[in-house]
Amino acid sequence: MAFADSWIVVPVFAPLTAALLAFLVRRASFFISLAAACLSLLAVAVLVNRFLVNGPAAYAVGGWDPPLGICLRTDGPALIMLVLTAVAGVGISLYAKGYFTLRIERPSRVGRPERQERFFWPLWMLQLTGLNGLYLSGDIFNLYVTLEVIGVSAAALAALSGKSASLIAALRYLLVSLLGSMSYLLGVVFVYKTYGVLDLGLLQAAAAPAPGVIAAMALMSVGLLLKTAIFPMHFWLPPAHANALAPVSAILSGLVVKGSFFLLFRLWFDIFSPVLPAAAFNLMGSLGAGAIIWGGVQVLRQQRLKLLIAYSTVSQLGYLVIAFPLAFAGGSSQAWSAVLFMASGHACAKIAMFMSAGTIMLHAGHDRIRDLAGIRAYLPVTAFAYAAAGVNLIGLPPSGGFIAKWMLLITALAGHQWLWAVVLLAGSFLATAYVFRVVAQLFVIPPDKPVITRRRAGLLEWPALIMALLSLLLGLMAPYPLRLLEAGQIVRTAMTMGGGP
Amino acid sequence: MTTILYSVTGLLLFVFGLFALIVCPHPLRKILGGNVMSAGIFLFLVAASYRADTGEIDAVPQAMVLTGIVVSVCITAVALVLSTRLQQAADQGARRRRKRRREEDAGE
Amino acid sequence: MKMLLTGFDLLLALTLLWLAWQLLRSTDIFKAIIFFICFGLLMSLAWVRMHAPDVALAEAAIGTGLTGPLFLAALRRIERKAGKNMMSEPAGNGEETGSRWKARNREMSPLLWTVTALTCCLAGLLIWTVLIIPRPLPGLADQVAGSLAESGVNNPVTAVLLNFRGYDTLLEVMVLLLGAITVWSITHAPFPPRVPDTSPVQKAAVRLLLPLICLIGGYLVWQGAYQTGGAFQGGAVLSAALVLLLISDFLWLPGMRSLPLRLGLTLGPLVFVLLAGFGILVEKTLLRLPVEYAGPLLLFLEAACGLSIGLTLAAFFAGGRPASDLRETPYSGEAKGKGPAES
Amino acid sequence: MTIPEIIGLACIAAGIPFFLSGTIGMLRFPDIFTRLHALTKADNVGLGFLIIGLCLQTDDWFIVIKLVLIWVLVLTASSASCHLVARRALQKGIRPWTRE
Amino acid sequence: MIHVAVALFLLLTVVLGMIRIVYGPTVADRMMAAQLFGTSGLAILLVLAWGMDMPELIDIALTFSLLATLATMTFVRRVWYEEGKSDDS
Repeated sequence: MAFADSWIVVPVFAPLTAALLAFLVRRASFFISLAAACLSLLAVAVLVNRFLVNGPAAYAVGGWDPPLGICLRTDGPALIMLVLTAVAGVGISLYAKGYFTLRIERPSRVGRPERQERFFWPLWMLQLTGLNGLYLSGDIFNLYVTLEVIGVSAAALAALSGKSASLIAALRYLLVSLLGSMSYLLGVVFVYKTYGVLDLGLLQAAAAPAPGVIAAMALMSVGLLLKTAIFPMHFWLPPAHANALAPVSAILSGLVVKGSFFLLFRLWFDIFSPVLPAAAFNLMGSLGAGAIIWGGVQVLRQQRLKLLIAYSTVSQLGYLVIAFPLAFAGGSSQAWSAVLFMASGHACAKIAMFMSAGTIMLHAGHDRIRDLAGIRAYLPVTAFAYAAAGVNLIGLPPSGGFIAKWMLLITALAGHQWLWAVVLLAGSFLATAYVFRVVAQLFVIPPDKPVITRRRAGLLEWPALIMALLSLLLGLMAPYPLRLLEAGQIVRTAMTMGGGP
Repeated sequence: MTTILYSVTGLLLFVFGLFALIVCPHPLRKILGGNVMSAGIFLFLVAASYRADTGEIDAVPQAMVLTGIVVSVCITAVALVLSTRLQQAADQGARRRRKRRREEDAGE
Repeated sequence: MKMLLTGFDLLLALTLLWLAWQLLRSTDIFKAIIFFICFGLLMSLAWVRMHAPDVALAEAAIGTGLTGPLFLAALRRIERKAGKNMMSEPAGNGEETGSRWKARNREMSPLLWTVTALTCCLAGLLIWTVLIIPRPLPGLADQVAGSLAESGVNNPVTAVLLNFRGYDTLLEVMVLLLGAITVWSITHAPFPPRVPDTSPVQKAAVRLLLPLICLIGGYLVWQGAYQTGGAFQGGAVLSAALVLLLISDFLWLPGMRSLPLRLGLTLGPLVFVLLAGFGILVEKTLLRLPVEYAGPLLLFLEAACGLSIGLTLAAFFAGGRPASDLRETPYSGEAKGKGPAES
Repeated sequence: MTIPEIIGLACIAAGIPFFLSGTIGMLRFPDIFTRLHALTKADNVGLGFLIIGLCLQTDDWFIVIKLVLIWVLVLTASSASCHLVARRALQKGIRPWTRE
Repeated sequence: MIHVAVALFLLLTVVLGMIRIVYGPTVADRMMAAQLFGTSGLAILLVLAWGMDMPELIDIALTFSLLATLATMTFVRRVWYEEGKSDDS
């Protein structure tokens, strides 16, 4: 294998080494982490154009071929998520630097912001390692280990803020993630017992309906649904995301939830799609519908901004899952690629929203929505970023969310599934309600209270704006990522009876 | 015979651990349930690939179980330290509230 | 002979299940922890019965040897802070020691009934699935045996762990380091006040056992290449030595500087990453070791990983970062200065 | 079955009652101190007989050294811990059982 | 053949000893029961080493001997102690 082939390894190893060095050399931890984030962005760029040139690639780690060794694979969906993680990684690292410098100047407890920053960087780098490892890995047990890396580092990041509310949320998050990985592991054991092979490619070839596979898929899906906080099992997400530090909430809502969802997506559409009955897809659809409706209603009842955004994550995740029956019944690969498009759009928007919420909280000192009147006066860029991210959540035309919802609606109407179409539209109405409720506070209501003086926070506002504009840009240049998804079809043709768009 | 026995025991241990993790209120007992659950899964994994008649040993499940044991001890340790810190934070809160109430009584 | 072995298995399986059930039902948390320690002991016997000596050693060293003391230390920290010293024994033979979270008498509320019913039918479903799965496929035993020669070690489990699936083990060592970083990020090591004079018997026993434990740990790490043993089991035994030092107050953790500890913690993963990079440079594939040097390289890797695993597990037992590291003091109004520079 | 193996089996058979006595003692005795006494019986004598029996049944000297090392280790470690527990029990105010 | 019978008998004594954990009045009784099971487990391992002719079990028995004492010493020094009182007061 040529030396140039080793680019596939860089997205996992750059953050890994950065985590080690950041834990050792604490003073330079920001620069090491930023360098690693940029390096993995570069590596992902190289991987994307190599993928467009000569299609999916596989890389046997340690030189041992799949049945024995582990191999890393790049295909369409994996690359979309890798690009998303790399871009979000650079954005969140910049925002975190600004966030911590501001907190260190005005600490609530002397020494606490230093502790938080010193331990944020190694944990954040390990989180990136786990995410990139999950997207690249082609071995079902290795996916379990990456899930654990993501779960433990997410719980550690959630517990970083030290308040007792966030400690309780972090402990519950850790136990839920333990429960999820254990049931996923039991699914892996059933797969190994029925097929005797761990590699995803070989499993895909050997996928035949057997009782063991149904049990394995049920256990794995329940575990991953628990970790992705889909409707009935979302109780742990709002407190964990709302009580964490601002950059940590952005990481949790934007990237961590997408990691376990991507694994669910790969299992359902890539590996075991011929094995699963139609009823299973409809069950997933109903879970998604429940998440959209129930989450949307809950969002309207929240009084705190960060809790509002956390509950909106619960409702938006419903969109990702409601696409399962559409993609299966509709037959066209449109709904299927819309899922990942929606995931990346939602990630950028949610990261921008949590960043702006963090900036508002730093300046206003609280995040009660009722008292946030007139933030526009002294934080214009942040308010605009929040509004732009809201546009993507609602799904108004220029944004990526619009493209994804449009493709889902078309598939639903083509497949005559009126129920899912109605739920999709209802979700958009609920999203409009809760976005404009906050935007009204930020923009429209004239500030009647004294304006807070301190404004200079350069590194805090621009990353939020960039991520919000990215989610809008995603809609404008939709064909490129969609071409990436279409080019990467390994098995989709087998699954989709109808032709592509 | 031993394969069936240990597989069934492993699954029952998984279910016991699951029940404990969901039902018991004390954080320590939840973590104990988590450990019993992972022990059950590993027992089932090795039992699934143990063939008493041919007697040869499949090394891959053993490597998986080793990785699983190390990962589960790491999660247990983190959960224990978290629940200790949680208890400490709760006590500090209680002590502060008691002090404030005492000041209010002294104030009246 | 067969009859006796199946009898042994049956008794072992039933005791395991009884212990797990007692673990749930016992009202007192301390009793549950002791049941958990016995559960770990019997699990090691179960692994032995299934011809998996490596796993038995790991379960004994990590599952019982370290998790038991972890739980005991955590219980004391939680109960002591709960303002009720549950361990205090009245004169005479003492009576049942309840704990702060006295498990309320299990009145079977309807919710509890549904949860029990659901878990029972889950168990039935799983067991039914297991019973109808046909003969298990051969698995990967022959591939492992086939390429054992080039792996540089002749213990199949270590070969799979370090060479064939080395990427898994690298991520797993990172999970351990992640656990250590998390424990350090949450609190300082909660240490009981130093006891004026520890009992001479304790000191003599620890002084006698310590070299022996380190010897056994090193022996297990070295032996990993040939028989049962390896970085994890050896590391766990080394951590037992460190825990003994921590207990008998030879090592006074609050006084330790954090940099050497951090170096020790990251030694194993660092060597692993360097080896992976070395694999790319020399063999143009990640983690691929040249066949003739595979043996010694793996041994060096195991030694480094064993050392850092020992330190990590001892850091888990200590339960936090050294006291001198990143102190946090309540904000005193006008103190605008930067936080005290940590060591 | 050579002579040393027979003697070995006899030694193992001789060690078993001590383990039984350890357990029965732990169940029957009235207080912690007498139970400690019964418990260490199982360690040193029961295990000692067992190890002598097993040593006789093997011809590899390395295994014999390991077995003796195990026995010495168990002796020192369990006696030290029993002393510590007894000392702590006294300190905690648990009075030994007296026949009144 | 004899070895497996001895192992079974020792396992019976371990199971018998569990009653002490259930009813053990003081905390120390339970801990000492765990200590006894450490030694009996070690004995079972040694006998099984000959019964199933797996010489690796002797290394496991070696680790067992350390771990039972580790748990007991942690119990004495970190669980069952009172603040400030020295060991030999």
